[in-house]
Amino acid sequence: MSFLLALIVLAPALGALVLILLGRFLGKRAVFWFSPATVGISFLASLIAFTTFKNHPSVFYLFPWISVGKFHVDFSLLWDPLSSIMALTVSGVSFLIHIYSVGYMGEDPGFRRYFAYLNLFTFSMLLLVLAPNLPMMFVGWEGVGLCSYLLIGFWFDRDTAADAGKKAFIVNRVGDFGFLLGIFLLFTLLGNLDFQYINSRAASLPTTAATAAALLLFLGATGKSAQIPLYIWLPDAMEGPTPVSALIHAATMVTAGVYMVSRLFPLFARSGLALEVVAWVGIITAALAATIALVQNDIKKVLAYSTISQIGYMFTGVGVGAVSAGMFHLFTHAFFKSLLFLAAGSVIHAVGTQDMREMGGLRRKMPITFWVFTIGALAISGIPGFAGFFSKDQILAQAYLHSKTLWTVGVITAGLTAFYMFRLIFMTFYGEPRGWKHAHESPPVMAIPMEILALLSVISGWFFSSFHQWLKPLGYIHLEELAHERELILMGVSVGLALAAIVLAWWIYLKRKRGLRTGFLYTLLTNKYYVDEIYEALFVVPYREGARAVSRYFDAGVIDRAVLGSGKLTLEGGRLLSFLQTGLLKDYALWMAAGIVIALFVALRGLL
Amino acid sequence: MLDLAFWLLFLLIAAGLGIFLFASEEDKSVVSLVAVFSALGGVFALMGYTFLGGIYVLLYAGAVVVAFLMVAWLVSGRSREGRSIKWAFFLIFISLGTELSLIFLGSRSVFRRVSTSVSALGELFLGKYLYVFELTSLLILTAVVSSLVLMRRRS
Amino acid sequence: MSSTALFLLSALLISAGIAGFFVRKDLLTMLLSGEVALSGANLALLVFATRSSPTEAQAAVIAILTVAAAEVAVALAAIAVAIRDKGKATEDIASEMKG
Amino acid sequence: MTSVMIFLPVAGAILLLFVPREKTDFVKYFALGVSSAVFFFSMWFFLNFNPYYPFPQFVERARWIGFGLNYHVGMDGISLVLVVLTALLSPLALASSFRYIKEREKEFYIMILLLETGMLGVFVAQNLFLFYIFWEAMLIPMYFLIGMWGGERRLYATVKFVLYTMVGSLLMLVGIFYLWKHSPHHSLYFYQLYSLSIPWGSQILLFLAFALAFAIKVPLFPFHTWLPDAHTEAPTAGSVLLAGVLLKMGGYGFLRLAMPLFPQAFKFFLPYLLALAVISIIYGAAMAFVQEDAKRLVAYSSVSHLGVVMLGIFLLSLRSYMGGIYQMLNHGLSTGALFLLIGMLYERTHTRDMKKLGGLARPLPVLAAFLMITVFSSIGLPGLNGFVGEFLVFLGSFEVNKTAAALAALGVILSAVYLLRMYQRVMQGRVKNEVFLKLPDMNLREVLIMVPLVILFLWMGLSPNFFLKKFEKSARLMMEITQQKYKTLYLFENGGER
Repeated sequence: MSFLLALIVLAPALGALVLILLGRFLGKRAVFWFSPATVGISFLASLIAFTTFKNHPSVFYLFPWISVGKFHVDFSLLWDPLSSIMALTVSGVSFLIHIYSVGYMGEDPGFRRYFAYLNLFTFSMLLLVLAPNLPMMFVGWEGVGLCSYLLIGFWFDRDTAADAGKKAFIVNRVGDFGFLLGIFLLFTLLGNLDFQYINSRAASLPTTAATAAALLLFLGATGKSAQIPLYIWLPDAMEGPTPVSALIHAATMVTAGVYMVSRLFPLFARSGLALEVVAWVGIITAALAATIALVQNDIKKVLAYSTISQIGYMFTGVGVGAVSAGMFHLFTHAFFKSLLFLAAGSVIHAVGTQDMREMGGLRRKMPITFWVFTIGALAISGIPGFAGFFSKDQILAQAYLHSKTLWTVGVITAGLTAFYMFRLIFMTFYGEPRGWKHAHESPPVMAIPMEILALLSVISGWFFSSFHQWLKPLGYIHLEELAHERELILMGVSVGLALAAIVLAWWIYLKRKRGLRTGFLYTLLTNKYYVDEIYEALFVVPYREGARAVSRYFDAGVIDRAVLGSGKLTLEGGRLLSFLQTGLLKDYALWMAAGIVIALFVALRGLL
Repeated sequence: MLDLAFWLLFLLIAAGLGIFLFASEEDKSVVSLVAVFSALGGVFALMGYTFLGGIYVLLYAGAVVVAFLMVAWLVSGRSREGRSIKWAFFLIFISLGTELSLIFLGSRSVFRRVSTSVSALGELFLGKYLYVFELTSLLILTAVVSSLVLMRRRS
Repeated sequence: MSSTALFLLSALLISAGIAGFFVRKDLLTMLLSGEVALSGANLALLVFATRSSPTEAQAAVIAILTVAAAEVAVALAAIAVAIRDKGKATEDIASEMKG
Repeated sequence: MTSVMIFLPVAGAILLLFVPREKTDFVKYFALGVSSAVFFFSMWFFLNFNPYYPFPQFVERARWIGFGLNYHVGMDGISLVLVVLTALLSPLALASSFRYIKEREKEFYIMILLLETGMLGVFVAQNLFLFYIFWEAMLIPMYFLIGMWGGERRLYATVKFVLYTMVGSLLMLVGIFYLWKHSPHHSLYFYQLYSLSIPWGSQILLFLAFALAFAIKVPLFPFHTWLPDAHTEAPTAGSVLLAGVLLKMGGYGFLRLAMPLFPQAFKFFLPYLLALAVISIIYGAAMAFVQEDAKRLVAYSSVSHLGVVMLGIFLLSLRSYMGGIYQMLNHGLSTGALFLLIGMLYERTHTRDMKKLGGLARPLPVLAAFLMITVFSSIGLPGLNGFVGEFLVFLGSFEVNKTAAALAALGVILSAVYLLRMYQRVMQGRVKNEVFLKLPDMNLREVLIMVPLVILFLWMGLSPNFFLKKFEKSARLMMEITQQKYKTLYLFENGGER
């Protein structure tokens, strides 16, 4: 069994290694076949493990890593309901996206490098998901951060892409700073960093310590899952190739934060405050991101803000105690959001631009992409029958039980989600063509993965109850009961809002042909509440200018001058004493006479 | 009688030094030293070191001062006739006279406070202090040679 | 003619010699003042030795005199050179050693 | 055997004297041979080292000048790993300058070999006098290396470097005299001196003297201004050895001498030292962020990384102490690699000003890949060596002093900021100067230099226990001595000498 698990993780790693070292000698065909195959193997292995392996949870030891005194960390893999679900989703989606990338990145000269990084990413994500303790998870955590840096900045000769990659890594690093401090605090508190040990001992921790540790870890989660305050890097991350956005910035990496919180749920539960923070940060991020998405004109930016918003939902789900609801939304979101990105990718691939104002009327030219995109949009808007409906409503129901305001914000955001999704559809697929000359449907190698994902985003919604049962053995999985008719009312409200939003979008963007253009609200939203500018002014500029000033005035000015000054001191001292050397004999005789007199005086002082 | 002579000489030395220090021309101050040294020779004689007294007068008052006088005139660049020459000779004559008379008195054991004999001195120099004697002679030789070398016109 | 009087005379001679060295500007008299101070020292030497070993004191004084004579010889040569090269023999002719 | 290893380079240098100047190739490969021989020697020691015996091993003693000033060398765990680091970096630095140094090659390689002896000597010396001799002797070749083969302002830089270090070590010499006078029958053997009880007053002064000498070498915050100048002007090999080994001597000096010899004074000055270490981390990172010259940037990054090392060593928790030592090795490798790469870059573009460089990943993909791996190792990416060291240091220091650890951990962010910015400005974006597009990528020799380093990055990142176990016992002993656990050490040690 441990061989199977090792295979899940190491297959993509081997793929990445081979591509990096021997990439030059592999032909295009070989790479296109080899790289998806490795991820395929890992998907099959996790499928087999998922079906055959029953006695959860169990840790499989591979080899020792660090051991200093009582601090031991080993390379081992944990297989339990939570990690099995994640492993399956990650490897599955990654496999589909690898196939899609064959079509999308086929002509790009750097395709070997691209597939190597994609494999490396899958390896790091699987490592993160299957890690049995916090340091191992941190290895995967930073590994995915590295791969997102490499892939965002893939077309490095474009300055915007290089900046975006650097920004992503640094913002993630800020999050990881919190994550690290959380790990250290937990180590000093408990002495051992295994998840099972932490969860079992969480109850005995003092509340303040538990809250501090939980909040620090949550800072790391906000960095990786792009929540307030560290979400600014995700919109810029759209500089990377679209399949990368689909895989990393929709399905897998950004969900790592949710997975970590659900993995350490007992610790968060122990400090009630931390859970509240998680819930509220989640819902506020969801609302904020949804509002921004309303006015974005870049198709990928819309989807990026939508991802931030949906992850906010997941955090809300976990925050109100419904871990299974949160995780289920993560599960379904992985499918329909990656579908939306891939469809957007095929549109961009066909039309060559990402700006929706230059699209329109693509329905006839790209029927498959259109239908697949619509399914995804329906799923995300929470229309009954599609996956989003089941998972989002479950979260809203649990949120309602937790606090009314949470629910109201959630429902409104759901409405906004429906609005901006269908605004996107109407602007790209309906109306008359604007700006693009010719468009062609994507080749099968891109179309098939989209169709599979479309299928999944429909049927995956129906398995919530079995999903819930599957997670039960974790112990901290429970759902409050809601009176049946109350549940129906809530459902009715949210579906009604969604439909109303769709109609509104239809009326604005198809009937009147032009949306909101001016006004204070519009400028505020298009500039993303000026958050980037605020961060720049608050952190980046003072740090850079301060460092430059210190470097010029303090480092060179004070310290260096002090050092050189001591050198000059001796020179000046020497010059000072040289006035004694007048060159006149008489003066020298005078010093001598004076010396004699003093000596005599000192000698005779005893006698007198 | 002895003290009177001593204080007389003391005054003479003091005057001489006074002139030496504050004379406006160099040769005046140099000449005044003749008096000082010969008076000092007298004092030695009074103390009983008649031989030394004699040497002092001959060496200093005679050779050294005169040599300096000559260089002094060399410095001032013109031979000095006129009043100062006569004045100088007069002074030299006076000091020599007093000195010689004192030596005669000294030798006649009137003031014999210290019994010294020149022969004992000689034995000392050629006996115990032979090295000193040879060394000083060597020193004088080098001094003469070096002053000759110094004075050689640079080629 | 007590010994203290002689010491007084010796002290007078030495201080006059040193004073002379600083007061007079021309090298000649500075050198002579050196001689005066030296003879003051000789006098003191003799006075000290009157009781113990007069003849040795005389020998010592004579040795000192020879050294003084040598010194005068070299000094005069130096002054002559100074006169010939620098034109004058005052104490400020050479200040190359200025720092 | 230890003495043979130390003096092999000197012997090589002397033999080189007889080789005629024109035969540069012979000179180069001979020097490389000698240096590699030293490396294999150190490998032999590394494998035959008994990790469970904390006291110095491979000890060799001899009467030299008597009165306690005798020749006494030996290696415990900590010295061993540092010796291996030196023995590894020297041949690499040597090989990297084959094409870099064009005039007076013979003297250059002789200087490198002499420097290697000096460096090795410092780590193996067990007698304080011998330590001081190697400590000073190592300055001379460094002076010539920077002075003769450096950049434009090399004289200014080298004189400043030597004088700065000299001032510090002279104070230390005074300290050594005091210790000599007060040590029983004038023995200057380290473990004998550790059991010496020194009155409080003089202990404070002595600690200050020693601490200053080592703080300059580390360099800790206020004493660092010589480092950027020395690095910008030094030739590649000089920079690699200066950053890779010489800076470790400061840390080594602290943990071997300043702290155990004067434990009370060390406890008294601990808060100030911690403050300096934390400031160094943040200050170094901030300064590195605004540098225009790549080498100055790496120099300031060394200030920051060594701040982490010193934080670990000062806090005396087992994890942070061993993490500090491990981070010394990591810093030696990753900064050495950075300097090697910048040197190779300089050989091609003849400029280090980042404003002129850009988009070089297109013409130089292999060099870009190596630079990326090195940048991520020095940022402390998990899986590579930097992470293990930094993680242990921060973990350990968090147990002892939370605020210092939290502030120091900020360095994690700042190091990513300036290193990625450097990578972006050099490698990514558009090529600013068309000539650069036709630059030749790394040749076999250069790749062979970088490969061992990258292998070590991964090896030390993935299985650190292999290295940690070697110096764990010795580190524990040094910590216990610094915390005054043993009273009379000499008797205890004498029995177990091999």
